[in-house]
Amino acid sequence: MDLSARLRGWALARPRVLLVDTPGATPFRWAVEADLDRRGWSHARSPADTDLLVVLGPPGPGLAAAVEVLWSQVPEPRHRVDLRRPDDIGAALDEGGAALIRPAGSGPGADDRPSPAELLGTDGDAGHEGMDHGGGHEGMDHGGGHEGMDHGGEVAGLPMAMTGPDRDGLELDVLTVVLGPVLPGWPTGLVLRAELQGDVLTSAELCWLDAASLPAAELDLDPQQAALDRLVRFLVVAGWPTAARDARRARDGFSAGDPDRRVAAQRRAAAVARRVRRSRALAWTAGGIGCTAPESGLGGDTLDRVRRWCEIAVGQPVAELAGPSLDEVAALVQGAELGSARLIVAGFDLQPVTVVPPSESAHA
Amino acid sequence: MTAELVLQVVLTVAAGLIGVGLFGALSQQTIVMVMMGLELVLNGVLLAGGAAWYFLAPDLPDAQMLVVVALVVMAVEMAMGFAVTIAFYRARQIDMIDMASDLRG
Amino acid sequence: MPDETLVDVWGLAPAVLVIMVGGLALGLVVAAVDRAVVSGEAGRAVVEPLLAGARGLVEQRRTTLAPDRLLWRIGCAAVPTLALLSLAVVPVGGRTLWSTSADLVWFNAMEALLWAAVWLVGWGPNAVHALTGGYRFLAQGLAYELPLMFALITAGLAAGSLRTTDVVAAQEGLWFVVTMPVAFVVFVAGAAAFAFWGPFAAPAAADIAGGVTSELSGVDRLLVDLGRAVFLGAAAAMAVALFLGGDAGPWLPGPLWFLLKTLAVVTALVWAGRRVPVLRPDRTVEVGWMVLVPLTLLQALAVAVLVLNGFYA
Amino acid sequence: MLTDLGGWVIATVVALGILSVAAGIAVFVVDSMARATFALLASFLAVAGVLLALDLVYLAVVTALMMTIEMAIMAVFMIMFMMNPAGLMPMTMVHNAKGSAVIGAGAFAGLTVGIWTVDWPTRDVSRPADSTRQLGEAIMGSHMLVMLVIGIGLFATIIAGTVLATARGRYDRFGADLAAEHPDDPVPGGLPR
Repeated sequence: MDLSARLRGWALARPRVLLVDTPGATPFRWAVEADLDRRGWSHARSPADTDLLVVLGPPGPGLAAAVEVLWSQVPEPRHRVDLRRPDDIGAALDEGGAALIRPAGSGPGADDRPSPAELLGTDGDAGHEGMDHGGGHEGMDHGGGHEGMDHGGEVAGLPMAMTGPDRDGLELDVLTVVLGPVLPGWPTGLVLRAELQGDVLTSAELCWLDAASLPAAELDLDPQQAALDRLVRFLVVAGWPTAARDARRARDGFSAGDPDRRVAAQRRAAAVARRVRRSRALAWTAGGIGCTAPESGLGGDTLDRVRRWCEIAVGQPVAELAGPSLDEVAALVQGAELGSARLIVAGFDLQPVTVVPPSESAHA
Repeated sequence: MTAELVLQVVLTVAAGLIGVGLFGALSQQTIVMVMMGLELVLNGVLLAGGAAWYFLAPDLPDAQMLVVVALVVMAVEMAMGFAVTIAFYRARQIDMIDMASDLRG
Repeated sequence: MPDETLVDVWGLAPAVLVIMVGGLALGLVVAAVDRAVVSGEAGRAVVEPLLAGARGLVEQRRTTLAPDRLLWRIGCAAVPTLALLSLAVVPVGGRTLWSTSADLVWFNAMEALLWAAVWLVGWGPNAVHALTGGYRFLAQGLAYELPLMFALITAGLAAGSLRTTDVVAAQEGLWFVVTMPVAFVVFVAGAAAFAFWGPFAAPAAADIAGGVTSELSGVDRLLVDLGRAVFLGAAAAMAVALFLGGDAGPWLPGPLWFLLKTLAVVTALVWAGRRVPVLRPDRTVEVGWMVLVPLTLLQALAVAVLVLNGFYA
Repeated sequence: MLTDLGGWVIATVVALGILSVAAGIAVFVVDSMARATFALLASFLAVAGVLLALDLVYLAVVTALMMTIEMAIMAVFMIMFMMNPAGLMPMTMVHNAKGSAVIGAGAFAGLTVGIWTVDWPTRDVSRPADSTRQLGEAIMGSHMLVMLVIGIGLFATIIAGTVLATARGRYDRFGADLAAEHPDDPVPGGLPR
């Protein structure tokens, strides 16, 4: 008994944390991430990977529902921390870590799993959590297309997929997936509803959860810090943990009051920006995707946009770019493979703010 | 146990594989499943070839060559089978041999 | 054949135990080096993989909707098992756990069986991201498999034997890395690819929320992560045996040299591999087919010519 | 006596043999296509195990290697083309099951009768020290013609398979007059072109 408790305490000494930030909680998230870095607690990639679920700020109804789904997918031992104010981060995380070690009751069983119908529900904001199982095999199923076969129907509560015309003329099955609202490297609340054939997105639609209650204006953030934050997220999606770590440290250094640390942060930002800008491997793997027409004012391809952030991150002046509308981004993602779609979206500066009327945002 | 008895047991297993494979190849409707039946038949050939080498003629490489040829036949059968399946499927969205019977000249 | 295997020397159970413990230690080393490079703090790097292992023991297993539980579990258990089996033909101190006349093909076969295992890990949970990861592994696998095979065969060609102890013995005069640098680099890169680690981690990348590992928790995650680390370590040890002279070296005893070289390969691999982002399979696959296959064939041709000239005799 | 197989080796061979046939039957019994594919793989691996016990190391390992890769690819095709890959909606897709069963059982019965009635020659011959070397020398020596034919056959298969499977030729990629500088591919590859 004592032994198992000790094993538990030892195993969970550095829990993996899944952060869910609400719109407008960006500086708050930075503070929490800095604290996590100090503790050496790593970020979880999926609910299955999570020990500690940390929700920052009060989520809207849609996000709250999504967080509930997500929570139901986290295996025991688990603990959920709801942080409301930035001033008690350290204590709250301490408390969360301690609560994790305490033996708790039963974990998520079959009972509290939301029904598939509920998850895939047509209710617009139901928020099918992005890393959740959306039905993989069934998606690959041939629902119809064969004479004399039973069309459609349900399997294990999930609808059968139907075939559709595809790029390679193979009539692959169409699988409807919902990516988001909580995915590594993407802004929380961003939801991509897409149809997949193989791993190619054939149709895509982007939206924000709780679109009605989003803040009216962007937060007034330090541009360097904001650019570094975008860089962090992009590098996470691109699978470059060392560079993402350096960019995150640089970003957190700028928050410090101590001038020495700010100088160090500036140096670190310059180093990581140089590394990212000059990386041939990144140019090779992330170049040539998400290309936009020059007149759209969206800044070339994904790589160009990332390099632009690198310049902002070191404090160089750059030309203003128009904030893209979600529809423009969704159009770029169509026809892309799942991985490049993730990179393309991560390459844009998407902020959860109320949509500006299109007449003003189009063509800067 | 004498060598002959072991040989007979192993060959019986090979015969079992061939029998099951034949049943599958003849009864299945989808091309991929037919291929699996054929693979099973060839699996029996592999086993019989190996047993023949060990018990009958280990001094000669011929039985080993037979196994190599059986492996190559499997690879060719797989590759061509899938290529044909893709071509069929691309042309008319079918993967069942009954539906391809109109190819009969 | 002068071969006496570890089993002959120590008996079956102790030899297997030694290889298992050695494999686990190797996996721990790989995980620790990787951790140190990724987190930038070397201090706790050794402890972290142990913590992760303990976490796998106390954590609940993940359940998903309508999983193929049987195949999922088989896949998870197969990953570390295959990694340990591939270690069976790595020669330390002139001996392998078990010696066959086709050691190199054995190593290759264990890696090929990993295809099935990883795909099953992706298929099992009935989830989009996991299955995508499984498919990515197969796509990458098809591209790296032939260059990897040619790299392995090149070493066997020069030694005139598929037995790893013979390959090590053939390097007494000159390490194979000198005459077959392409094969060496391809082999090490292939090792990173079949452990789906570093730049070739696309099957388990963050852009698909961890891919094949996205739905793993508890023991399952422990097994898969352990298997990947041991595989990477086993491949590094194999690279030492095939290209870096095995345990040849002055002054120090052979096994120690072997250990040092393996550590050096692991460190170099992790250091280099973590300097780049994950490479997307759409890009790497074309390079594998269009560049590496002909390049490794040319390498084999060059080595064959050297063999005919009696260079390795 | 021809064999130096020990008692436990014989037991293993028999057990693996039974496993291979059982897995072979499972291929056509299970609903899930993934399971059918991996049952077939289990059958192959069992046969590879028997070959290993019969001292054919190279062939055993190559069988395991090739068949694993084949089955992994087969699983992809299964899921791409079959209606019911996960077996969540059981359905039967057979025709003439009874006739096929009779033919399969008949083949088995005929072969078995032959196997158990033939008086197998029990020659006392020398066993090669290394079966792999024996095979290698045969391939490169006395049986080279077989390998040459196999090589040509495989090459023809590669070409024929590609031609059948691909939908896009060079005219689709480089335009009707093959004048395009860059191929028009849905996904650009990793090489600069």
